[in-house]
Amino acid sequence: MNITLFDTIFYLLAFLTLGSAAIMVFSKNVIYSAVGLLFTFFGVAGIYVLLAADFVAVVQVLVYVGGILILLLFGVMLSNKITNIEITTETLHFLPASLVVIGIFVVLYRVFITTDWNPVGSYNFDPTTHEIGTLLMTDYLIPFEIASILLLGALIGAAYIARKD
Amino acid sequence: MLSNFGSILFFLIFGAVFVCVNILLSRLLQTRNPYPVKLSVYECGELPEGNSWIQFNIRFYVIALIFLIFEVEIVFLFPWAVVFKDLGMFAFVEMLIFVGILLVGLAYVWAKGDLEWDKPEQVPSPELYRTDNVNSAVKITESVAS
Amino acid sequence: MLAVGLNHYLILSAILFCLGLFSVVTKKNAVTVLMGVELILNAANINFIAFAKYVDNDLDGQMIALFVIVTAAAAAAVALAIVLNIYQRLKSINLDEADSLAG
Amino acid sequence: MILPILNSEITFLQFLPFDLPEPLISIIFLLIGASIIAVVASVLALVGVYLERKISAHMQDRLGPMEVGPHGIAQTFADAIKLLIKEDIVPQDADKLLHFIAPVMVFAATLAAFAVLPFSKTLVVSDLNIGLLYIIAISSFVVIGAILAGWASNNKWSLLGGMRSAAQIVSFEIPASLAVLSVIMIVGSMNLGDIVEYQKGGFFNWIIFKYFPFNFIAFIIYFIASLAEVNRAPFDLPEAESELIAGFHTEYSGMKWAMFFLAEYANMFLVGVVASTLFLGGWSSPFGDFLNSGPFPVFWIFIKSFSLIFVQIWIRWTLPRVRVDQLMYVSWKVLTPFAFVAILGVGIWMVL
Repeated sequence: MNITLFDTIFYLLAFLTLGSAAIMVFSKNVIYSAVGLLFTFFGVAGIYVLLAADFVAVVQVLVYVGGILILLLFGVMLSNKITNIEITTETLHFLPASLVVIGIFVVLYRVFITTDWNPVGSYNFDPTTHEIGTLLMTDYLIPFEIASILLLGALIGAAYIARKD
Repeated sequence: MLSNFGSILFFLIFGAVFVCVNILLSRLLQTRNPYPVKLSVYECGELPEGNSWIQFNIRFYVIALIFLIFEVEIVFLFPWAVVFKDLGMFAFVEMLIFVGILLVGLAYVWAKGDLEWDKPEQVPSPELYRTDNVNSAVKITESVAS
Repeated sequence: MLAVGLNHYLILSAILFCLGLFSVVTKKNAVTVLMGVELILNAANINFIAFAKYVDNDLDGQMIALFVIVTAAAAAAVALAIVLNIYQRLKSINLDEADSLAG
Repeated sequence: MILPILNSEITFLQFLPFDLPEPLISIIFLLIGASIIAVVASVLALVGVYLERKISAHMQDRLGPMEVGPHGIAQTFADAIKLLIKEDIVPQDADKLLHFIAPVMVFAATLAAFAVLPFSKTLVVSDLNIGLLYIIAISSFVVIGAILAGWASNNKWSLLGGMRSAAQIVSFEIPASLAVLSVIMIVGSMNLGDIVEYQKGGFFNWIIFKYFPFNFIAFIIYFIASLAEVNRAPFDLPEAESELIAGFHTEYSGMKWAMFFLAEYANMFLVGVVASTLFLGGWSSPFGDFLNSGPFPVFWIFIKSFSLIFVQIWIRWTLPRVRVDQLMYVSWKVLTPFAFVAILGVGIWMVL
């Protein structure tokens, strides 16, 4: 039973991720949910680093925290005419939902534990950016260009919907 | 690579602890004398009116939206810029297509006026308020109202 | 059990997925539902990257994760635009009340 | 890679009568490094405040602080002590928890950004291979902190200031990130150390002079955008005192306010260091190998970044504040297209 620093940091990050995700899910206040989500995103970025995905981790912080979360916060502020500091949200179907979710978790857990994934023994922590750039320009060229069309569509569509009143 | 990120994590924790310690220290040193007027929110010395949860201009959202799309685009530009020296012409053309498609989006929001911030309505010039010029004054009022 | 391996990441992502799913199913507020969707996408990304490292040991999983992030951003932008539009029409973003398209 | 300059001193710890486990040693060294950086950042912020007051005073033909210490040098320290013993007022209706978290988040993010800055060849805490992208990413915490601070205060001005602050910072993040792209294209790395290595050997090697005038344009764009990102005049709309009182920190006082203030000035220094690292050769000497060893790299990076800070202060006390619509105009319709032009220019020049 030898717990290394790596393991400790993993458990810390996992605790941060799941704890703040729980705050996000069970908080009644939407702003608290957003703050919980912020720390979840950050914790997930840390997990990516432990999985040797440095570039993806920074992109996670950049896009999720710096982009999507700001958009969500703006959405919260814009879509509430509140008479109180609490921006609340209600939950419904609490019991059936928990049953279904716990059921799904049990199934997933069984699958993950019983399957032999045949993991490779050695792996490295080399910087990935250069290789990702090369892959983006070669193997992933078509998804890359399609992503630009997707973004264009999202930009035009969202701007159009948001503008219309 | 891991230890580099480890130092950063350490810095984040250290920064948070540093602020907490400072605030705690100041808690211990300060004299506290709170009373209701002091604890009310500041509104230029007037009594606070209404609640602060005003409706925001939708512009804020549109700006954040355009920002998000361009941010994602830039995320792809970074690894491209790193390998650009090695791949040369080929990568450059691919990037031109990518950026070109997104510039269409910028041109679209630009043309549709989404990049304009709401300016305060133009204050009508004084002569429009003259009584012999009622028609244009009405016109201005209508345009302001619409 | 304590030394971190592939299973730890998979279970972490399973819990995250379940929390996100719970949020999507139970929340009334459209913005919180969207937050739940983001959690689910993050859980999927953890799996992609964990498999990429432990099973394939290449970068394909990370590339997929990148594209998932892009798609999530596009989805969030459009979904929030719809939410705001609904809010401007109905003065509410409770999903139960936005059923005027229902027959 | 943990603070290599300190690594050589690990031997000192080995003389201890007991053996310390390896992680503990790294943590001890990190603690020392982080404390040094935190103290340096704080002192730099205080120096920045002093410079701001003195320079603005002299520009306006007055003396500025003169009472505490010779030429008022100790004024900012006196202010710091004053802030420490000031009452911390939290409005009754505020969200106490988020009111506390917001300054913590802003300061911690700013400090964490300092971790990747190279002050000399070895004097860098975290020699991150994607350092530049990391700095851009971590500063998004500052935006969230501003929104949360504004929201938690339960004050109209704070909330509006926070929203404006966020809208402004994100708008200028686009041209700023595009401007640094041309540097990455030339160097082929996002490691700040590599970027400095590339520019070694005199000021004609600086990236700002490469592919003239495209990188010069990029530098100007980065500088203007960084002014806006740290909420400096003429882009200090979020705290336009005539409209919004003090912006998102209207309801902050005492130490919490001081943390925002410190983070703001530390940020000012941060963008100064980043700009000089990217475009002005960083810690390398402008005269080739001359004066480029020993303590001189640190000297050069400080000289360069303080020159940029001087320009920032100069601009603040010279130009009037812009309007919101002008701000958006500058960001989206001037800087962003020009940043694309700069990338295009550098790209074409490089492939031809």
